[in-house]
Amino acid sequence: MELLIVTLIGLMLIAALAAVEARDLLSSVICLGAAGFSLSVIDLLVGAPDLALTQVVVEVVALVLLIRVVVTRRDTSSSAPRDALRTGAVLLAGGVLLVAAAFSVGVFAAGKAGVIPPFGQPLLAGKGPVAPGVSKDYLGKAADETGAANVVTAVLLDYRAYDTLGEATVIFASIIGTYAILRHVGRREAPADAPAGGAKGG
Amino acid sequence: MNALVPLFVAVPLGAAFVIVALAHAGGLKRLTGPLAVAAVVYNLVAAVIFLGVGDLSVFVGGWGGPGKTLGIEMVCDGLAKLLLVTINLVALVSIVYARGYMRRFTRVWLFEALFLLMTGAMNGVVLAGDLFNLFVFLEIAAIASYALVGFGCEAEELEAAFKYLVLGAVGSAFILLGVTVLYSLTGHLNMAKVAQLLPAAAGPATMLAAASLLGGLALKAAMVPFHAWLPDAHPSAPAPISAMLSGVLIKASGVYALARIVFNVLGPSHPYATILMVLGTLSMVVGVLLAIGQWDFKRLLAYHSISQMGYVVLALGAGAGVVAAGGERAIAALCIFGGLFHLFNHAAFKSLLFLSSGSIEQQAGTRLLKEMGGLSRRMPATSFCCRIGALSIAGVPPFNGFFSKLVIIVALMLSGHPVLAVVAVGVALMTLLSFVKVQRYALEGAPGARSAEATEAPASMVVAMASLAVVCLVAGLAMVLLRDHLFTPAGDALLRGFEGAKDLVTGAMP
Amino acid sequence: MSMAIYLLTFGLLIVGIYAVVAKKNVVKIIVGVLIIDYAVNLLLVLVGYRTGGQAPIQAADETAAQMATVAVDPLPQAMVLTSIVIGLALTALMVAMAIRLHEKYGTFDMDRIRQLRG
Amino acid sequence: MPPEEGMTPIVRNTTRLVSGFIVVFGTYIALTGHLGPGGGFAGGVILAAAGALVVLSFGRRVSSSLITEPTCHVADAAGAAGFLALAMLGYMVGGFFVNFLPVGRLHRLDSAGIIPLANLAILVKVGAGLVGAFLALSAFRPGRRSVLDDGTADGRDGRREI
Repeated sequence: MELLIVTLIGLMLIAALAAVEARDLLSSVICLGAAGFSLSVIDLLVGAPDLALTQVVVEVVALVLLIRVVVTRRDTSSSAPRDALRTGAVLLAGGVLLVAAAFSVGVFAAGKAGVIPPFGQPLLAGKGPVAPGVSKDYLGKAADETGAANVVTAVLLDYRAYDTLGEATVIFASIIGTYAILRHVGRREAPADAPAGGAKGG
Repeated sequence: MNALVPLFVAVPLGAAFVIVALAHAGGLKRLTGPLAVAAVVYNLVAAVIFLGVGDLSVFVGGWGGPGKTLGIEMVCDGLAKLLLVTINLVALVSIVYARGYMRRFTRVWLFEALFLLMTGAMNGVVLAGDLFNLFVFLEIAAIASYALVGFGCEAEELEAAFKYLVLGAVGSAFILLGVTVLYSLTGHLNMAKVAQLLPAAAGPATMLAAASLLGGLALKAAMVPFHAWLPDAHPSAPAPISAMLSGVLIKASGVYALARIVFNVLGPSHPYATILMVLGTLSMVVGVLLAIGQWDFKRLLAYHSISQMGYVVLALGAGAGVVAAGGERAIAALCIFGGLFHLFNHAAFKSLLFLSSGSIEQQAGTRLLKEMGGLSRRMPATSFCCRIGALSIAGVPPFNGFFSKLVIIVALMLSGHPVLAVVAVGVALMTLLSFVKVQRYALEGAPGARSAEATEAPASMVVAMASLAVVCLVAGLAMVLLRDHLFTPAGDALLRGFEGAKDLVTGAMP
Repeated sequence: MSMAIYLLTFGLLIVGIYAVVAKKNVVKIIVGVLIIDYAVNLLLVLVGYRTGGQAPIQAADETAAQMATVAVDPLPQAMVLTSIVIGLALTALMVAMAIRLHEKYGTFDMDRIRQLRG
Repeated sequence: MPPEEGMTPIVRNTTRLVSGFIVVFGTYIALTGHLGPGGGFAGGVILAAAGALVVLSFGRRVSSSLITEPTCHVADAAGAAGFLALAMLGYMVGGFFVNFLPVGRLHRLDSAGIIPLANLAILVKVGAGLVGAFLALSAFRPGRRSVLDDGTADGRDGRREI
């Protein structure tokens, strides 16, 4: 199981690298799709069918959008990185991040306090130094308190429905923003001589 | 009163949804503007009324109470109230100003809807008592602002918006990474619960979480060295949005969130205090140095935003340092008062300056200081307001900027950072110098290439600017009154640290 | 093995950051932002996994107490769902901006897209 | 292939056959979100995918008789407002987002109080919103010449007239 997940994350990593380094933008976008679909398989493996489903459909829509961008447009940029300095800086920062992550997941001090619990043993499983968190209550009470068999939905739309209002608003804002960005004419050349308050453009 | 807390978020979001529907309803289209103004007026009135009420805590959906924190908590304490008043004040002024300014733009209802989404989301950010909820509302505010920066749809604006979006998205990802790690360590998202459980889980992972959160939020606050997006994004937006971005967005989603995380979640310890002070000092100095050479008025103002936010973060960091060292509470309180007072003042005068730069840009047709000149005769009201804003930011008595900078400098001396106090004085002098240049080239002198035919801005814009000018003057003169009723409760909310974090969760702790 | 899972996830994050910072093509930058998104979402869903865990959906012949002993953590899943939505929202906005940038400048190359002053 | 024209009859007929099923599937996914995997968001994206399929295969000219941008705007706003209205209705029994309907019996469609209604609102919101965004994106045609073409691209003199 863990081996399968490691393989899939490795696949995501390779697909991501290929997406970043591909010469052709279409291949880049398709490699990104490969990474996204691997992610949804991982979701399925770790007991998150809701996520797997959502990830797949979102991936499809995102790919359709991205492919429409690249497929008809002439691209004249070279695939070389911007400059050596930036690449060096980001690799250095990445190295620091990786070392910090290694410390954080307990490569150097396994099983001690203050590291991210080992994979497969979250606080919920009750083996860490801290008591199981709020999720224990969600799992135990959701059916009685909300009547939803799917605890993820119960959390999403009842216990934490306020977040979901935020989520709906995010997508609303981005769609409104997309309309705003896609207006052909942002502002008229000359000030409109319409009376105050009545000048709402079409 | 508890029941009314969610309305700070619900009313503007609801108004934004209704505006989009109204825009397609024929004759009702005219109502979108008044509706937007009405929603913001409601929020401001409610925010002022809430000042008279004690600290409130609401569990949305009723999923909380003694011993359980299943739901999302909204916390309306002193700090949240201060930010609510600031956000909604600047929002009201900006939306009134936009009634005149946005006339040249097409499809203004999109602007109004996005504006309300951004305002409502900022209200949500300052009311959030839950880490993930904080992140979600940060994202709404950010996404609305990305679109608003590019609202003019000109090439430069789109490029600035794209750059802003990409850096903002990376910052958000790091904030979510930090939240993830904190969740994996404590099993909770409620800020007070996390604060309570975190000391037991101290270790490398906590440091990683703190670094990601501080880095991401510093990016949102445009602290040097994470400031690259701000000088492009803020000037590119329409003027009322520049005022909102510089006036409140970098505060609500940057500095406020930084202060909340450091003081109330991670706990004010030495490393965090040092990080805040380094970021603050760097921003203060680098921002003003970059501003001095600018000839583009809006870009100059944007660099000054970085510099002035540096003051706020430096003061908050000094306060955290005093708390961490176990120093006198009064000194820590003074540092925090200075920081928060400057935050409020900066919201007032920077918005005022951006609004006046917008009205000059619209009437004179230029943003370059060298092409202006003699505007005090052509546009007397705008020039008068612009001058008050410039005097405030430059720290000239009796305007508000003088008092808050004075408090910060005194607090830095008292908290044992005389060198930083001297640096702060130096930066204040350079700020003054930079705004003498603005006065000299824009308002005085012979009419420039573009300003000779400029006329005064429409009434709604002048009213908006004048009301902010009044705020600049009154906030300076009524400092003691404001301190007792607005800033001391806000400072207390921070100073409680995680010692008092359990107060945030009313009776929820075992 | 369990540490390798987390470290590979961080590796994915670094690949995304590399694309955003060092690449100059608008589409590559978008790809980078999405990879960063994937990495953070993946980390979030991984920290909620419990060995041998099943989906947090109560079956008809199961009590809540039984499920609570075997199910994976539902809260990170709810967070990831929100995060995926935010990712899609960002994608839509970035795609719109990329189209406009290409229209205005005729290229996806950030270096050739004129730099703003400063 | 310009989207105004649409695609070959084979594609169109296939779309005719499957798009109905996709819509039904999306709605099913949304309405049973509290019983199993799924939810309003996933369902909404599936609806949007069906919309995108119709737009792509039939072309904008035909599809505009089915669905237009203003319709999408209004449905989008209505879905979002509906979700907010559900939250506000909670004030009847105690507060914002309080579940005001009976939780019912587990595993029944009418269980879980407001959750199915909330899923429905999100389905409408996300579906309409994304179809609208897709229409806007696919309708977008470059309007003016690019900056690089008229030689004002580099140098500061190319500043736009304000």
